[in-house]
Amino acid sequence: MNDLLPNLPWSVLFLPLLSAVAIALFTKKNRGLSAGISIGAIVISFLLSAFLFFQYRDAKQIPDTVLSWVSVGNLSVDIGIKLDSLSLLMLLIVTGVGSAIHIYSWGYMHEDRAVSRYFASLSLFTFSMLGIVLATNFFQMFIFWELVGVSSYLLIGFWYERASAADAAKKAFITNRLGDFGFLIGIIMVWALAGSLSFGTLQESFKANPQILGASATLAGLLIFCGAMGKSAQFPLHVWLPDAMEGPTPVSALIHAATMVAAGVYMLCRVFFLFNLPALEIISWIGGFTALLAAVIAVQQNDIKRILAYSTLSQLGYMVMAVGVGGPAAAMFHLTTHAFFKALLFLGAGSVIHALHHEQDIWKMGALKKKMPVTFWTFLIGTLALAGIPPFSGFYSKDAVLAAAFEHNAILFIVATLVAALTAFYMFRLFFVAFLGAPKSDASDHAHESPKIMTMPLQILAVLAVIGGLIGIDTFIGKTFQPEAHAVHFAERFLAPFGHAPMAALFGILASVIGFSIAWSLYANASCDPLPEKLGVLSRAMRNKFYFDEIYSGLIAITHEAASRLADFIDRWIVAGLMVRGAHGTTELFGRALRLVQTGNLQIYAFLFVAGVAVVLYFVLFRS
Amino acid sequence: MNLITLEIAVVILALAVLLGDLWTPVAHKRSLGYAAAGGLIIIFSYSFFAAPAFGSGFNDMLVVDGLSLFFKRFFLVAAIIVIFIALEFADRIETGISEFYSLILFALTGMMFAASANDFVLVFVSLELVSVTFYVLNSFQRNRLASLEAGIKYLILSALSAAFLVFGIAFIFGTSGTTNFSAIHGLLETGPDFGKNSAFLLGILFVIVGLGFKIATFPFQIWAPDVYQGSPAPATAFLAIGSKAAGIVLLLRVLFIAVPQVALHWNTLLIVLAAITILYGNLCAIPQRNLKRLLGYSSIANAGYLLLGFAALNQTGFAAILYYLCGYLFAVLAAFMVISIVTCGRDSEDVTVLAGLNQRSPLLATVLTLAMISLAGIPPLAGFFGKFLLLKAVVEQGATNSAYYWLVGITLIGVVISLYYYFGIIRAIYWSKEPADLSPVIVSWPARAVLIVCAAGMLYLGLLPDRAVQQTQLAVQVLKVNSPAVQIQKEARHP
Amino acid sequence: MNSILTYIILAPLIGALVVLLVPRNFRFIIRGIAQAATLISMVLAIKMFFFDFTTNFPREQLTEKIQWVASLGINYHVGVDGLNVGLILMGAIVAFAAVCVSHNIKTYEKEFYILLLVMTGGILGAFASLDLFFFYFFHELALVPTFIMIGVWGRGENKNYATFQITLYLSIGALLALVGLIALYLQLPLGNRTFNIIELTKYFKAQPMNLAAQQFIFPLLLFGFGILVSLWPFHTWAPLGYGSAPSATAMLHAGVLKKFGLYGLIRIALPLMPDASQSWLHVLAVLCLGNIVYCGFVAMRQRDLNLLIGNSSVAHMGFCFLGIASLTLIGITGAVTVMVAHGLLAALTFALSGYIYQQTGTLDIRQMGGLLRQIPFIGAALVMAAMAGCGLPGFANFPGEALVLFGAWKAFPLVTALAVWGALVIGAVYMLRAVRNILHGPMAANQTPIADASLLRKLPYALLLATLLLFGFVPSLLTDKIKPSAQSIVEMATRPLKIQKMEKDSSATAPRAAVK
Amino acid sequence: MTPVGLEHFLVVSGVLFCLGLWGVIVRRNLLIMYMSLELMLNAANLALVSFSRFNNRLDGQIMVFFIITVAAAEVAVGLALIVALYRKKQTAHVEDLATMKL
Repeated sequence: MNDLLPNLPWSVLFLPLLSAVAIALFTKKNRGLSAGISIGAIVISFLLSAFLFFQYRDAKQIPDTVLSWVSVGNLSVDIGIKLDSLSLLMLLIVTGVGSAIHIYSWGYMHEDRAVSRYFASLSLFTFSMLGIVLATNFFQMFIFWELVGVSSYLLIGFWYERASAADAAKKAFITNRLGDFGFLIGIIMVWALAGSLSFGTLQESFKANPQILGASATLAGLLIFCGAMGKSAQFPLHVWLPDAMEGPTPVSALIHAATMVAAGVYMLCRVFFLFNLPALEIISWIGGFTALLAAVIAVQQNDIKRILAYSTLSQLGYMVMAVGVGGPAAAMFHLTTHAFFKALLFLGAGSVIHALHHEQDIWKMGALKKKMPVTFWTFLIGTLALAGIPPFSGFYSKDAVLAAAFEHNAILFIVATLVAALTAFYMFRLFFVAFLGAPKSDASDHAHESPKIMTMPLQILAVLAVIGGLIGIDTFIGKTFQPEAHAVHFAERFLAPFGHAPMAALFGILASVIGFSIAWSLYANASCDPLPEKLGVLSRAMRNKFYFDEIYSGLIAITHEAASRLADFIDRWIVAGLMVRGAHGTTELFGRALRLVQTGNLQIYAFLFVAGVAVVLYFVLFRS
Repeated sequence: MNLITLEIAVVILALAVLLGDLWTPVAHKRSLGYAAAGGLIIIFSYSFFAAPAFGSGFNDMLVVDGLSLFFKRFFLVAAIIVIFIALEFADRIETGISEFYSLILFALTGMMFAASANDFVLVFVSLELVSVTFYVLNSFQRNRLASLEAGIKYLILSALSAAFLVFGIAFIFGTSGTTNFSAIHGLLETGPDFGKNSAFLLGILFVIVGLGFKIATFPFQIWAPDVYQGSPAPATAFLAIGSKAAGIVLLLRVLFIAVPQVALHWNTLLIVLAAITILYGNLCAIPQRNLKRLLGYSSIANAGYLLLGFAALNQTGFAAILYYLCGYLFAVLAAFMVISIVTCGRDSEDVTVLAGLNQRSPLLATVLTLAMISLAGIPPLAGFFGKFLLLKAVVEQGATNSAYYWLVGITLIGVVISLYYYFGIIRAIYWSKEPADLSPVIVSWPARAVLIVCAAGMLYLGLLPDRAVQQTQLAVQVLKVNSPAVQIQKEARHP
Repeated sequence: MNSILTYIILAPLIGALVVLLVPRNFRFIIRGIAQAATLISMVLAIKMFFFDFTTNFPREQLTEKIQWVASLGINYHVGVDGLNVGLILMGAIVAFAAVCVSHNIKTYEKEFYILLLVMTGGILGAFASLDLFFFYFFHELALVPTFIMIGVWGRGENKNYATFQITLYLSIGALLALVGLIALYLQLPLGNRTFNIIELTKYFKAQPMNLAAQQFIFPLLLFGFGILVSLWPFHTWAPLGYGSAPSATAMLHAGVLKKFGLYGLIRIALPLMPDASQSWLHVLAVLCLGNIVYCGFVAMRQRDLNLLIGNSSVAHMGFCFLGIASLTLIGITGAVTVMVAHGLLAALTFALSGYIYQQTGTLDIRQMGGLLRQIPFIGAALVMAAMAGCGLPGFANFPGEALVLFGAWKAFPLVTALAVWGALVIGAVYMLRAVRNILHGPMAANQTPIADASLLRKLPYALLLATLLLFGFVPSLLTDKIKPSAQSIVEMATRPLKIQKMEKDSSATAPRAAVK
Repeated sequence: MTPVGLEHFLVVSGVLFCLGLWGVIVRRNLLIMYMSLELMLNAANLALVSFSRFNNRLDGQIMVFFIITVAAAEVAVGLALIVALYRKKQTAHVEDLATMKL
């Protein structure tokens, strides 16, 4: 058993890859088998992860297992396995939530003709995500970072024949690449200054010499953060995430809610030691701003998935802000609970969409409580959790974030509270409009509950969303950042928020209640949205996402597009035209001009001959 | 063996062809050509089996050494192939085909004597022998105005250059008191200070004018395109290779046997002449459509490349000249052979006659392509190695005078320009737009054999250059040169 | 004939000879011979790479030397070390794939295969040669068929102009390099002259070349080789030429032959002329941005798939240049890795575009759309190629480019930052744009039904992809081999400080020597 | 009155040479051009003979014999050519002789 143990994490990592390869190469024709392989792989991964979790739960320090990938000069890149509380927790989230979503997917997608491709991509994603989670060094993280990006690309563009899906996939990938641009430079910078890429070694050297990055510490930190900005869709690179909802809904749940987008936050926590105060300050502001911006936009969205997408953005902003205000543990905690309830919400939304034959407009739903009871109740749990109503998980994690903000930055605390209120508002708006009231379309009138294979994952996730805040996740994480933290009893946990930061807890609850009440008053029985009339221009701006897409496309037009036009112009006309054709033309012209000498007239020939003799004589005899 | 056995044999062969004509019925005139070629092949082989002893004779007027023997064989090969070209061309010469063969043989004699010249008298006589026969050869198609025109242009300009040559010889004789190369060299080495005398230098320059005309180097190149275009193809071919090589060997002998001390100071002149010649030939060739005229310009450009070897002023350069000439021989003669065959029965000599040649006769197309690639100086053919050697020789000299680097640069430009028109010919063969008639071209067996020999020659010189390089290096050993670069290198080796 | 390299080089050349003797009507046999010849070459190259090559051997191995032109010191001399072993393997694989995808050549098949095989032999010979003359000779041997093949079997209206331009550019580049190489040869003293690269290296290691000569020769080689690799701003021939070339030619040239210039720079220019290298590398670093960024921008605007790929191929060369300019072990190792990886990638992309052209009759990406449904295999391969092209991990390009960027950071941080932009952002923009327009989206209105590759036809694509993935997953297969050789190159190229000191010393004593 | 020396002969020879050259360049009739060329050759002959006389060596005289012989042959061929041209084209003017150019 002990011999086997070191290999287990490798199996966790590579099982999904194997399943992806197997599907791509062999079982493309057999849809059921493909799905089975993929689901089997991730479930086994989950079981192994759970085993690892219990095996290592109390271990103090687990040494990295590494394989050398490339080693040239003083650059040595390893592919390895890092196991600590952070990665163990993330392993469970990725494989656990992932398993649920894989199973759900088979129900959701089984009619699609490209199911095999779907599951292969999903497995590839799982592999990549696990690679990030287990990474022992920056380079490995970057590798899997990119792979995650590409699997996301493949899955967003799964229905590639839809122009919108194809465009969204492209946009997501390129926006992520913008972030990765900074990330890679940051990595190179850290490597050049600190001499290592390994998290362990880096942490040691930072402990020994906090000033190791010298003057460029802030810059390096922010460049690294760029990576998170892309992956976790922070302002100003947030624009891709809402569009990414073009992908199948389970994909949105897994990648664009629970796991991949959280990778940025995970990375920030993983290398938290690297950031100095100015960098953290900026990070926290960006996080706070993103949270607020997204929450405001979410208020006026009508597409069920887009509302959830903006809420994801907003919550990610929350987490990033938490990291920025010095609460990585809070960020991870919120990440975990968010993974549960946001996956739940997305799957619930998927269930509704599935039942309504791909209708996503909440104003064409309604009255689903009777027709889809499981979906209804689980979605309600998700909403409550997200809105931060105690004792659901969201309350505890959000409170941890609020507490961290409260300690460090009053303004950000106010922003965060405001966001909490907005969150409660738009979530209940969604809930009231989509699930309650009168049926607003034929489709919603004839909806049916989804099959068991889809509702079962909902139920599992709902349970997690309820108890997620109470099972000790926060203390487990805390071990990484505050090793001396002690275990607490369940009862203590239940009331913990009121214990150590009563103000934050009170404000948090208050905000949720206010949000809920306003939503109730406006949308409890509404058949159309009353807000646009009241807010006017602001509402239109919110609906149009504050015109970020337009601004960006304008920006791209005057930068990249213009540069490419210019380069193409220079290439076509100056280099290829003027210079190359010019040289060619001039040469030919010379040739044509020169041969005019050959008049065919013998007398002129004789004259030229004699003139030539004269010139030669002159130069040789009189010039030298 | 006598010093001039080979020449005597050629003259006897020429006379035999002339006489044989009297007893040969018109229908069998062709056999005279085969007889001439066969005779030359025997003489050529004979030159290997019984190599003439080295030495000099006729009052030191004539010398047989490695260089002369090399060129004699060179001229023999050229003449053999030219006679085969003439055989393909024979139907376009109305009368006197046997005279045509024997004139080629007489010109050959002149060239062979030129290879051995060690005295300005012999220079003049051998050169005039070549010139006068070429007057006739060039204008042999008396009913074609172009041929006559070519003949007359060649006549006047050649006579003009001969006048300069003779006048130059007079001055050399007047200042040095002798016309013998060895004697002049000896006097320059030890004797009175006439090496700086401008009358003497004028004489040398006038001699260079006369020889430069033969080589078609700038500024005496003006005749080449017209004459190449107008003359019958075999005559042009022989002019392009034989007459040029005769000029080259004489120039080598004059500059580096008779007056090496003077030549050493003329590197700038040689560099400038080489550079302008290369540019002139290549630039003018760009818009050219007439095949023979194109080759005329190309011949000017190649004269420029050959001058590189002179400008380098070292043994490597001279050896490279010889090597380059060998490669040039096969390429140019192959090209003219193909042109003779392709233009048969056609008025035009435009590149369009090549259209679809690859379908009409793959052999012709392949050989012409190879010839063009070789002329363009692209591996693995002879032209590449020749240019490689020439450039190497010039760069080697670069340490003494940075002008050599400019020369290299201009040569490269010239080579690149030349790619354009050589590839233009290849393009005309393989993918010309106008669909020509695609009737197969019948190529006689002797012509096939010659073409294959030419192709093999180009490939051999390009792929297995070792033996030929050694031969050329041996041949140029008689040329004395004390180039500054060599001196510097010698000093560097023995500080 | 005791080196495996000789067999690798000779197989295609002998194949060409055999094809020459086969009557042109036996098309199947001609194809078979070509396929067999390249297969033999490839199998031998694989054997050499994985079994015969000793990874930590400090010098050239598997050498063979046959005297050729004794009077000039020219030998047929082949051997491999870390720098060229990967290139030879890559070349042999690409050649095999190139023959595989040439089945659509219907006119003058015999000539086509002769030229293709000669080109292959030339390419493999050029990379294997340890003799300057043969190094150059083989390169030219491969170059000429390129011109002819583009001219005769090329496509598009610009064919003639493209042929013309590629011929002139490459000839100029090759000639400049030739002059540089001759000048290099002449730097040796009269008695010791040799074309042997090993001897040259040894000699100049012991006795550094004087500065003036370095400053004269290095730029010749830099720009001569640079033009061959489409160094900005001498790059316009590349997209144009590849756009018009038949797939096999574009594969072999863009993939393999083009790397000759880079190989020459690394193998000859850097170690022999350290001082000049140091002073010129800044220029190179700036020019390489022209490749990476500028050509990337140009690629973004191309509407013809081949022009897009061609420009992207030019852009990728920038990373090799950057790696060379960095003059660090990491950078050079990266550059060589990129060379191998890009060779496979370029071959793959040109093969794919050739397939698409053959099926759709167009390469205008605006006229295509939604092809992925009809040609899932080719489409998937194209997506993977695009991903590899924008530096996705898992493909061999990624470790190469990453190494280059890591290696170049210390010397040129700003350039590296811009190169990262080029690698991650610009590359992604144009590659994904192509994928989006060709494969994704709704099917184009005037689309005729087209067929995916049959099982057998998939072979070349699968082969190239598999190799890309293999080196992408296990890059140490390459890097471990490259490292020792790159190390010795870097050691030689970064000696200049010592030399300048020595020159100062020797200049003090020089007058005395002259007096003597 | 100074005795007639080498210089005088050379001057005459030079003048003759230049006259011949002038004739070749300016006269348009082929026959006259050809005669001018002969004039140049004879100028050279004169120089050779005088050098020979003043150097006290016979080589020059020998050369002159060769030149005269060769010139005779040349004239024979040249005149035949010009006559052939005249027959074909009824002209002996150089301007009419420019079908090949450029």
